[in-house]
Amino acid sequence: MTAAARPAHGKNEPTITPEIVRDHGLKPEEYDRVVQFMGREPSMVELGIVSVMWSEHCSYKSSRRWLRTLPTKGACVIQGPGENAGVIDIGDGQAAVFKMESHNHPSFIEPYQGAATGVGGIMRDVFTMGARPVANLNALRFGAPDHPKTRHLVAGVVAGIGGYGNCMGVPTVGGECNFHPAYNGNILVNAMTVGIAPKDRIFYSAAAGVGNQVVYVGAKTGRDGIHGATMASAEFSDDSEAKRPTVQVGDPFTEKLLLEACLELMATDAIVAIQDMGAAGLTCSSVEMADKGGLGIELDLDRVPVRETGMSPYEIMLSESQERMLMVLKPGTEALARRVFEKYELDFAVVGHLTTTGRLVLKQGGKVVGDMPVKPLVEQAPQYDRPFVATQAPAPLDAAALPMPKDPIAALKALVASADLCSKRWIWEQYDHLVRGDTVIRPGGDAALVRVGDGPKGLAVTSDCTPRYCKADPRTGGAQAVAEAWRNLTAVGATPLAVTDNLNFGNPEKPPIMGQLVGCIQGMGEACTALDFPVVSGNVSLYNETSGEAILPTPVIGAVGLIADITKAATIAPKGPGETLVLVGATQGWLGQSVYLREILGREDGAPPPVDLAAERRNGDFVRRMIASGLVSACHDLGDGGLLVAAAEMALAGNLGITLVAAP
Amino acid sequence: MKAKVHVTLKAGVLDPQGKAIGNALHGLGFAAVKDVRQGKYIELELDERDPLKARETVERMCKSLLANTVIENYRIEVDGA
Amino acid sequence: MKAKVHVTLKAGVLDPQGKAIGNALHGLGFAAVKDVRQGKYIELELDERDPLKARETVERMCKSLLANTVIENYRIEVDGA
Amino acid sequence: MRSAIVVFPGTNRERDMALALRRATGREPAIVWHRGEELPKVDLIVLPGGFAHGDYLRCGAMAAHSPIMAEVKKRAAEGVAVLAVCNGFQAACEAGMLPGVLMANASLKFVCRDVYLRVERSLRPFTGRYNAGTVIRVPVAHHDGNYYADKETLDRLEGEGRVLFRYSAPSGDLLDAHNPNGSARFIAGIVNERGNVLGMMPHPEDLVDPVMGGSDGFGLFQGLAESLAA
Repeated sequence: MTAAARPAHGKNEPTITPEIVRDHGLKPEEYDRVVQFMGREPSMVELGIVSVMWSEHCSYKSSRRWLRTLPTKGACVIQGPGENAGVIDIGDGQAAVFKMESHNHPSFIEPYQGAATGVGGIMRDVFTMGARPVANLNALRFGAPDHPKTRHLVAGVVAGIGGYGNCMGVPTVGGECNFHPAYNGNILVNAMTVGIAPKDRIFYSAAAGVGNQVVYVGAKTGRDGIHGATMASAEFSDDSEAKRPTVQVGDPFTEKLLLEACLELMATDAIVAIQDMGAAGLTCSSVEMADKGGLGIELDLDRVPVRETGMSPYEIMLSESQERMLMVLKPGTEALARRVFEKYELDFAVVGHLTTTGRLVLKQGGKVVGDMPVKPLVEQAPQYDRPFVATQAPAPLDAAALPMPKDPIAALKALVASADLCSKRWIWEQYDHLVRGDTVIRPGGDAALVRVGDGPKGLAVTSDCTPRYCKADPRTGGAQAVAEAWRNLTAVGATPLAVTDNLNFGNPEKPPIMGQLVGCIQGMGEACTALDFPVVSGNVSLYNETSGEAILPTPVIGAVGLIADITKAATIAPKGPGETLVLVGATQGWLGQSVYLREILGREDGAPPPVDLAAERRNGDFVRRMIASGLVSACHDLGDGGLLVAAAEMALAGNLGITLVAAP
Repeated sequence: MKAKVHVTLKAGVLDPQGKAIGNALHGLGFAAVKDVRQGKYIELELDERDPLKARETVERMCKSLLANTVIENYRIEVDGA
Repeated sequence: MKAKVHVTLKAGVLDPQGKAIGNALHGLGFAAVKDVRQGKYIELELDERDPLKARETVERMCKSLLANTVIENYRIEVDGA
Repeated sequence: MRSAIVVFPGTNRERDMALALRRATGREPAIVWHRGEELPKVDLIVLPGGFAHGDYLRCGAMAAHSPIMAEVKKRAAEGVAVLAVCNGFQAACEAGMLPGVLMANASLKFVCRDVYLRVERSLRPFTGRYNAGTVIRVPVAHHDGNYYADKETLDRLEGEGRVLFRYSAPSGDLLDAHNPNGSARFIAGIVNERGNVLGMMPHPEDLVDPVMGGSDGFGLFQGLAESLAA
């Protein structure tokens, strides 16, 4: 490591002060490690690059140590965590590609654009791997319905998800939405996309071929979305802070063109590697591509299509403008690729090439403005083994000690009118859930079902989590989220295959919050292992906390299953009078942490219901066999609100009455 | 009393509509077009005679509904104030 | 050369946006609102120095794209013309 | 019957339309990009659903100026049948092929659900397979489906029997609760003077298969296949 001189830098580059280092989210000892592997003080753009690569979002530094404990292998798994999305085999030479991501903080600041760009980002993660997106889901958590901001946030988030997803022509077919005061200051907007790709044409991000051209495609780069660490860089550009809106604005029209252009080019074999520019845009994509390929990469920032003048290296490398991708092309295919992108009127610019140096070299105005080793950016990313305090699960509640409701039907009415259990038709009718003409089971059921190609196969998709269980007992809550997703796929007759997840938690630097994260991951791991339900991708969102008040621990599970014949699928609607209702599984009258306890008795105590994974599997396999045999007219998973609410939901769906007979 | 409000995107904020309109105009042969920005123009009829009070009311309307102050600026014109 | 275009709905033409905004404002307690009309405000940057030529070009843009002359009026402002 | 589906940048329902046409005709419709591609000789041209040009400025405004639209208007003037659905209907109005305008839904919200349509007239090649007065169930999926035209135009449309579909209750009654977007006189679909261009907001192509929830929309495609069989 030669101690290279600090490269020429921006116009008025300050010396790096401890405040600037702290503003970039780096601890003093971490900064020392940077100086060590650089062999000198970093320039501002180099510091910015490290800060983003070592951020929680890119490096998973607080959670990686525990994420490794999750099962990621399985018969159907083609690609587990580590790429843009997970890939599983669904037979007939096809693969399902899916992932979930969160845009929680931006959505609180600007709900429409925050949610819209969240949907746009997750779709890029899927089609960057060569998959045509076929279904979108979203898991939303808002504050109390009567909180002053809630109405505005719900309206903006739902309109943003619809505005982006509908324009892209990808049906939004499922998800969840619930409300709790713990989310008053921190809403959760988790978006999931499922795509389908030919099994032998999956595209990865590992760069290959020294000298190959690195190509930038999609929208132009602006100053939007550069993270809080921009204060230090404000002195660089001669414009004031107002010039740098931290909110990214999505352009679904450009992304629709980007989707079609990428899939059209992917039908040829021009592409060696491709990665979407998500968090930290050009930085993450170029570094990860080079690292995975074991190569270096040289970028000429003057050739990056920009939509503003005088952008500094820092701003170009850290900008999070939307709808952009980075590709490595095979030699001689540039003209073909350029023609495809010009057909769709998209920017196409060769911005650099691959080298053997294993270094990221940035040039601007002919001068080197950044020169750093790639490997340490990825391998020396900090990894914390944060101290944690396990949550003490409360004692189980004695149901007999609770007052019997005077009028169970009145209680039922209160439950189905509650914000969490009421019909969410008012939300999903704002989403186009029919585009592509493949939607077999529409929103509102246990799982959505989307036909694959011309059928008869179908993909079942769902997203599940019961945050109040996770707060009371993280381990049980984590297991329950996986079990319920597994059960919901089974309820439509599908065979569960694999899951993605979105782990939303408070500040991991607080041991009790870290204890929630550890507990939930352990519970998830046990359930995924017991149910042969591997985790193939996911996202972690931490620091969801305002003035010390953290959200409920919310490990959302996004699950995908397969059904061989969509005409044999089950829905929650009984088909006619005279049908017999059969309850599968033991009923223990468990009321701890129940919606009944909260909505009717105003209490949130007691242990959550235990999860018996062996019984879950046994009952699920039985129900699936019954559905496949054609004996079953309707099937519904019992969740929030238990038997009474589930029966009511079936009756409403079938426009029929239901008589429940208590055991003698 | 009539009030007029212009709501426009803040500088630096991406304007997808403006970009698409610009491309379409070029497609129609209007080569002279260098940049297009699209905003909202709202005309309000108010049951209010005092121009200053009217301006103050419209200011509150802009902050609470008419403009998304995170990414938009607004400009108010009231006859006589 | 900067040109500004206001595109507004002709009198009597249905204005769903304006009506909905009016209802929302009433919902927020702005009782003084009697009528709301929402139109488009488009700012164009033109590579053209002659104001008269600029206005003539923008006129053609409005007729061919920026306004649907069946239901909309347009008003052009060009510095110096 | 040979058909062609026009694809603008931002169109996203050409696949649904192709599925329905393939089911009804057994032939693969041509998919034609809006610029630089030849519109083949066909019996039916379809302007499908989507968000052409992102629906920016006005829905269909920029699509109406696409290079291919001049040829589509020429063919329509020569009598070739044109089916313009949702975004296609908006573009047809902007291009002057059909009267009136599609404004923002009265709710200002996107709406995607099944609606009921009363067939006002059995008119070949479009509604030949339906009897007047029949009520069919098809989905809508749009943000700007609020049909508007001045009184004279509406009166002429009705007088000349050019309103083919109205939003109605399952019973066929015209009730506001069953008007998904506030369209004038519950209008959901109209034809031009010559009767060879149909513009409609609902998506019959999304309910042509019982497995997908219903097939009331299939009659439109069967009617087209029969009337336009080359």
